Amino acid sequence: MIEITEEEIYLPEMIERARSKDAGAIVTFLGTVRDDGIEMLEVEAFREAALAELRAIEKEAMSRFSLKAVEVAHRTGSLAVGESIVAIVCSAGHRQEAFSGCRYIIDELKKRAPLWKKERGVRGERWVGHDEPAGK
Amino acid sequence: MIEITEEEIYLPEMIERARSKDAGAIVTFLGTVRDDGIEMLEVEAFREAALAELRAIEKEAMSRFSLKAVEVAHRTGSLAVGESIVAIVCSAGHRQEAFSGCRYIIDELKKRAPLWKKERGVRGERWVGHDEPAGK
Amino acid sequence: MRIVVLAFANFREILGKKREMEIKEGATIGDLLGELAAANQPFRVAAFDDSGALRDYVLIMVNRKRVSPALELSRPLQDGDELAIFPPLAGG
Amino acid sequence: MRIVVLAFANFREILGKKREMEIKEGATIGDLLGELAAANQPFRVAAFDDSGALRDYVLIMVNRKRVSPALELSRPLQDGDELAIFPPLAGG
Repeated sequence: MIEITEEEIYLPEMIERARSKDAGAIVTFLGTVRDDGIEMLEVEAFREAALAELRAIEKEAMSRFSLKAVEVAHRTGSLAVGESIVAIVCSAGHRQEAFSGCRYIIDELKKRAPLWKKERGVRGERWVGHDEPAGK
Repeated sequence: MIEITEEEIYLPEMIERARSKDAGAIVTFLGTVRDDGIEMLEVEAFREAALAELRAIEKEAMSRFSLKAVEVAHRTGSLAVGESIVAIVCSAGHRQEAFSGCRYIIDELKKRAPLWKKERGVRGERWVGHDEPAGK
Repeated sequence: MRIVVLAFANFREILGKKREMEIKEGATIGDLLGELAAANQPFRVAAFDDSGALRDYVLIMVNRKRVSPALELSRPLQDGDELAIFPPLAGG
Repeated sequence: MRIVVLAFANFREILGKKREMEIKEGATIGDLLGELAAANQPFRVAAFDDSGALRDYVLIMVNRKRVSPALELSRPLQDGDELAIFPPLAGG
């Protein structure tokens, strides 16, 4: 299941959905809000385009790494330090495939899915990943 | 926390223990019983030696990959298809470290920790990982 | 013709999340961005440099497909197109 | 002197999990394995090949440290040592 959600991510259910008789390995990536002088993180999505991109990435990962199941959940909205931003679960017959698949999905998600993060903290606010435009 | 246990592994608690303000990434490996014509898997440990080896591996991983937290649980006893044999959770500032640390720990565990598995299934019984001695 | 304009992240803060614009038949992606810039000084400063060239960090999708600003600013839009404007991606 | 012998996996099935053995002062790792083999035919067949050499898949720990059968069979044991016998590892 692929989802972009305002609700808290509940990883245990995702892992249970990925568990299967023909899987010997389940690898999970959880991205959490790290305290770099941050108070809150705002996450914004171009929802329809991000879902389409995540479905494309899932399909690529399934076939490249012979995955048995893929689960992706990306949170949007206001997150506190320690909360989960993104969770990815990949199951496969063997651990090499599950690790590679999970790594592939998070790397591609970061490159390709239209999602943005704004840090609110002690040093003010900033959008992550690019210099502030001169006009702001 | 490092443990070798007869009880079912409860991964969500391990992940919550690994979550921290200075961690941005938590990577989890879960090894499960794959159905290769298996009915049950028996897992046996040289418990004291395996715990010592797992603590050594944890220490190496913490320092090599700057991990914030490591959790390892290895199950012993009779396991059914789909059940968890081993769970490893690594948290780190960034995802590269968390992935590398988790991968390192499972690879070293398989090479170095005195643990054994016996498959019971449709083709009879066999100890995993070595040819049967002539006398059996 | 009518174009739906979506904006995200810092561009949403300047332009609002969604608006519908009426532009003349045959107008290009560049024409639409020019109209937005003419009507909105903060957007002009954020999106264009002093020589009037689109800044590198301005990313564009038309109908949820990325377009290359370097090559496709002169591409004509169609009635009903959805154009999205956003900065470099930073999910996960 | 007294040695605690632990066995795991297929060797546990043959030898039992734990036994205490009395062996003569100065006896080596090889001496102890030889005594076990002399007393237990299935162990002899499982652990030694036809030429009497220890099979490669027999792994040994003394006091929870791996010893190299190729180099250390002639190492003397000490009173109270714990010797563990097991096949190649297969955890995880």
